[in-house]
Amino acid sequence: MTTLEIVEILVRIAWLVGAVAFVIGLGRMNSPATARNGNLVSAGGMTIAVAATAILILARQSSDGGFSAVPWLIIVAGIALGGGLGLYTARAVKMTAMPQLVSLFNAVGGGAAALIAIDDYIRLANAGSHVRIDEHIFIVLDIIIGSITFTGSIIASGKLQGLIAGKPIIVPGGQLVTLALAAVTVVGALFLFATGTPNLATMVLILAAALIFGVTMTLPIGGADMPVVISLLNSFTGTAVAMAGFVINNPVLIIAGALVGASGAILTKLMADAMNRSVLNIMIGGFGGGDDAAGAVEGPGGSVRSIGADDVAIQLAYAQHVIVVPGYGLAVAQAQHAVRELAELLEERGVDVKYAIHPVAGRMPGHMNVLLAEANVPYPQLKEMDDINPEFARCDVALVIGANDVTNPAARRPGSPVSGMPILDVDQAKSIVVIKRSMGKGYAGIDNELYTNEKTGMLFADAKDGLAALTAAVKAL
Amino acid sequence: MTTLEIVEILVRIAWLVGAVAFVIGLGRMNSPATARNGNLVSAGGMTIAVAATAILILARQSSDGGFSAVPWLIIVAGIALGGGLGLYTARAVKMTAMPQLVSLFNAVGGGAAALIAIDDYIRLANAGSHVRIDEHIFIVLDIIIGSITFTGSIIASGKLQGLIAGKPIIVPGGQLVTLALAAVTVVGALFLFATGTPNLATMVLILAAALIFGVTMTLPIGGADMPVVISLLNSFTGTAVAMAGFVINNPVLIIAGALVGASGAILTKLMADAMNRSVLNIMIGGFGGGDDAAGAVEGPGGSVRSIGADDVAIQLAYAQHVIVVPGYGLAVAQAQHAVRELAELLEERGVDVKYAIHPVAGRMPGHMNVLLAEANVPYPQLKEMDDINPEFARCDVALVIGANDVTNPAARRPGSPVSGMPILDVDQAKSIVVIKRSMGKGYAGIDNELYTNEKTGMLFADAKDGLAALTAAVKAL
Amino acid sequence: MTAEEINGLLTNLTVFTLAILVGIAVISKVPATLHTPLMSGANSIHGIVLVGAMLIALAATEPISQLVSLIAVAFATMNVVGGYVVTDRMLQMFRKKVVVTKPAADDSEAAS
Amino acid sequence: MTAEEINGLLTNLTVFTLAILVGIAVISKVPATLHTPLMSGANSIHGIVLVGAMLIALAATEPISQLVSLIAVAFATMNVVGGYVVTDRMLQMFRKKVVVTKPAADDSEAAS
Ligand SMILES: NC(=O)c1ccc[n+]([C@@H]2O[C@H](COP(=O)([O-])OP(=O)(O)OC[C@H]3O[C@@H](n4cnc5c(N)ncnc54)[C@H](OP(=O)(O)O)[C@@H]3O)[C@@H](O)[C@H]2O)c1
Ligand SMILES: NC(=O)c1ccc[n+]([C@@H]2O[C@H](COP(=O)([O-])OP(=O)(O)OC[C@H]3O[C@@H](n4cnc5c(N)ncnc54)[C@H](OP(=O)(O)O)[C@@H]3O)[C@@H](O)[C@H]2O)c1
Repeated sequence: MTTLEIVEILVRIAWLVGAVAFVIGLGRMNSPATARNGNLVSAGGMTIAVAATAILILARQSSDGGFSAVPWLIIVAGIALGGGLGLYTARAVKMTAMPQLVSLFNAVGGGAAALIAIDDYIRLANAGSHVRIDEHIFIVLDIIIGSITFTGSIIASGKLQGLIAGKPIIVPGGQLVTLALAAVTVVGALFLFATGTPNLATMVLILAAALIFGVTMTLPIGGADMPVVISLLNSFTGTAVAMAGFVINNPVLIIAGALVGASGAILTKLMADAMNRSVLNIMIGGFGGGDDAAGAVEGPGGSVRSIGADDVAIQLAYAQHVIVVPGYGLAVAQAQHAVRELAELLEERGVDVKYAIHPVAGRMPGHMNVLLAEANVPYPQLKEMDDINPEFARCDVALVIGANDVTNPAARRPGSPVSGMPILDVDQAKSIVVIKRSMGKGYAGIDNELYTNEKTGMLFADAKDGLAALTAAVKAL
Repeated sequence: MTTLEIVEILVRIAWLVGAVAFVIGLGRMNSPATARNGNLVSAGGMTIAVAATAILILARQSSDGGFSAVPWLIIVAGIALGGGLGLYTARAVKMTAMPQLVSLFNAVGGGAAALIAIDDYIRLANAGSHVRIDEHIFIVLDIIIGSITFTGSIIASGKLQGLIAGKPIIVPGGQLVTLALAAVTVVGALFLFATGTPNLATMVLILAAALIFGVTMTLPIGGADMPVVISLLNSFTGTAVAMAGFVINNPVLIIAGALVGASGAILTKLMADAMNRSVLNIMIGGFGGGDDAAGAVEGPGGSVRSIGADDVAIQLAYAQHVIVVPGYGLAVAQAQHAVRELAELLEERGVDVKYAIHPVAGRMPGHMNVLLAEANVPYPQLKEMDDINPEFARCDVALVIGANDVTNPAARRPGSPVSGMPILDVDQAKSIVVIKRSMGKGYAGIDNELYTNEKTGMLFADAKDGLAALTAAVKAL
Repeated sequence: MTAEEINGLLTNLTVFTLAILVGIAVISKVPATLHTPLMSGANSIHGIVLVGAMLIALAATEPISQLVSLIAVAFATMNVVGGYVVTDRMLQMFRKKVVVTKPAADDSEAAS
Repeated sequence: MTAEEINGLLTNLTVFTLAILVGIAVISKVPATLHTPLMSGANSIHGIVLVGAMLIALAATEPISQLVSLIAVAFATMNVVGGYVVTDRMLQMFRKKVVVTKPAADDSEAAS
């Protein structure tokens, strides 16, 4: 055996080790205690796989007659550029902006997968030789899926960042455009498979159609559904990477890609389930999407009692048990530190404060946990829905901050968009205070009868300002 | 492509489908609701894989110049013989004898895997050609692991069946024999690898050593540890089958074998954990092993109160809540129907009867569930340990039937062989009745201070006879 | 060994490794009640060795090979058939329990 | 396609299928709290496409191929580096919570 053959074998083993590390890492991310370590194991696997590839490239070059600088220039420049950008943005991003950043990383991953197939196809076209049907299929699938992921993830990221309007953007005839684009890709692909000769023009057409399809697919979906969409696109990227593995016949790309493709699909389903929606329903778009969704025009069905910060401060300061119910508004207002401050103040006065965490409060699963953790809220005070619900009946004040749908008793009756979603039993509390800016609706775009409950006082304010006022008022007591 | 090539490809796909069915089936067996369906899915996969193999054999024969009867005779005779025997024994066996039957099926599976390597090696020896090191390794591993499984499983089965004494059989110098056998296999294997030429005599030596090793490994282990041993041997067979897959270069054997090897290993660990033991500790043998283990000679540390069936009947009939605690003795006496009869009689009289199921009561995990289910005890009456423990304090009579270690309060203190094992809090009950034949010890071979508790009355009888007497006495009231 | 043979071996090892990972991941959190049926179910699966036994029967020309493959086929089939049937019997118990007895239990619950 | 090419394809498909099974089995019962970090962790893993990008950079002789592979390497590295760092930051939150605040929580528990 030549040296190169030996290196090739060792590199294949290293890749397999990397793939195993991915699986172990992902497995350990299943539980909070081992999650961080799992991520490190996965990163270790990645390091091994990449280092082995570098060695393989060296070995191939030296068996081909010596070191050539250009590929190394490309690799080093690319790694420096991408690594620097990735490192900087990942470090600099604020906690709340993480989902859109993850989506951006997903976009470039999908883009890279598509580029591998594009490069391969350019080579085949230059050679002009016959393309085997299976090669053709994997190349086309890689390009289509990778491109959809690329533009789709960028749009999703933009929506979450607020650069693109979060509400569903419905272009008249948009469905037709989407259908036409799908038709172009399918017909183009079939044409390529039938002829078996590489045809760059057709491929460019398919590429363009897929890129636009990614945009038209994601635009009509409400900003609030973006986490599910991002997870779905994440699964797509995994699939595209597996296809790239088939294209360049590389086992580690196939294994890791399939792993992410499958686990991403399951995760998407879990996330959709947690919101009581189906993935299909979300992808068709149009439901909800922010504070001014359709149907948000009628006023509430009862009278609303407004309450001032001083009154609320007295209620809170002399309560025994207070349950804080955070929601999307808390995240929007970045009021996580403000709420911790108020809670600490109350605890100094001997009040028992707990947080009721609804699984889909906010706009991504675990949103409230991550947000409150950032503000160093003690972990044991965060209570899952099922644990806290029986405690509402015993609590003196439930302080709802920017949460709406997750407290809406309408969910207990059929016939409303939130029907069937389990909710926090806020209406069982002896007294209820809601901090929000207006009578604006939540994600589902429906009225909340909690606000017209006679036990409820509304403190109309931005969450951060309102909490600051409460803290000041409690201090002044 | 020739017809044969096409068939080979289709068969490979069918095998892959079979392998996927095994995984899905095993996954569905994780939960009681889907378990039976999972077993069917797995059986379906097996049918597909075997049918595809039959087609492959036909295609290979016809491309080799026509149908030959001998292989078909072998296959049909073998399937008829093995299938008939398997079907008959599986149908005829009594519920309680199932573990030993599973062990027998495991033995023949391991034997078949070893035979494949043996056959391959005979062929290589006849050809007299050089044997590649990797081939040699897989063949030797297959033969060693398969043979150990074969004899080891038969011994395990015999111990459970009572054909071989359940208690640890310690031959003087036995450890030395086992070590010598291990040395023979290792040296023989290294010799084969070094020479690279097939050597039947050495292989026979290795085979013999492995077969005897299986016996000497299993004999010293107490009968009560057999379920864990069987699970371990099951994992061995999986590994042997995977090795056979490497020997004849067959992917479905590799996949299914590795699947069982890995899941069997995890299962073994789970089972050992449930008994608060380590697998190594069990394999080294010598601990416990039946009613007359070492240390079982000293008498109990307090006085024991014996009680008659009539007294117990009165206690039971006028109780509000009765908790039945079944154990190994119930299984030995086959008293599951008797206990259900008594319970039904009590329920007719308005007594609330529940069963406290300790996870390791009996001699295999789930033993009590399977046993009581056979007698049609209503499922909701079976309570897991954690659910029932708080209820003992509220129960009038705890009726312990042939259970010993799982009720022993010594487990709560350090220093005893059962220390640390969670137990059923029988001693919290207002009154305790224990049905067993004598003051004989349980699996761990230690005294049970529950019997000297002043609340306890001992009803010395075989479990079945004792329950019959109780039923008669209750009826007579 | 040639590079090609090693590559074939590596492919088999890759498949082997992945199957091990599947096996570990699939048996994650099994209730103790199901340990025995699950062991029995896994036991049936390694009856797949029947495929190997059939293939060596095809290649068997010497009498000794024919005998060996006959025993192997018989052994493997016993593993398969017995394994699935006995597992099904075990699991039947679990199902019957729930279906047949639920109403009865509710009655007794209501009565007490 | 020759039989050999199909066999190579089948091997890749076998590996692909097994990896899918691993992916499904591994994400069995995740607490909802971990959905976002887990998605982010899976997102880093598909950065493995970097290996592919490096390999096409090696083979790139035409300027267009060199440009494409440069972008591919940069994209993939951004996916890898950014992905792992941001996931670690998310998970750091989960850990810090437990470690730093447990005693504080106990105090407040005792005080109330
Ligand atoms: N967690 C997830 O994974 C996820 C993903 C997608 C969708 N969703 C959906 O999102 C919803 C989450 O429920 P939620 O109760 O958390 O939120 P929500 O129902 O969307 O309500 C948020 C409320 O916050 C108020 N708000 C907005 N900005 C504010 C600010 N700066 N200060 C104070 N209040 C502010 C808004 O009322 P004003 O305008 O009157 O202030 C709004 O009614 C559910 O319907 C869920 O299904 C969740
Ligand atoms: N479940 C598993 O997976 C498993 C596996 C291996 C080991 N183990 C171990 O087995 C033990 C199980 O505890 P256990 O409480 O069920 O049983 P045990 O501690 O072994 O006690 C069984 C008792 O039943 C009595 N008995 C025997 N035959 C009887 C009959 N015909 N009629 C009435 N009584 C009879 C015996 O006393 P007399 O002789 O006085 O009648 C004996 O003390 C634990 O130590 C556990 O760790 C369990």
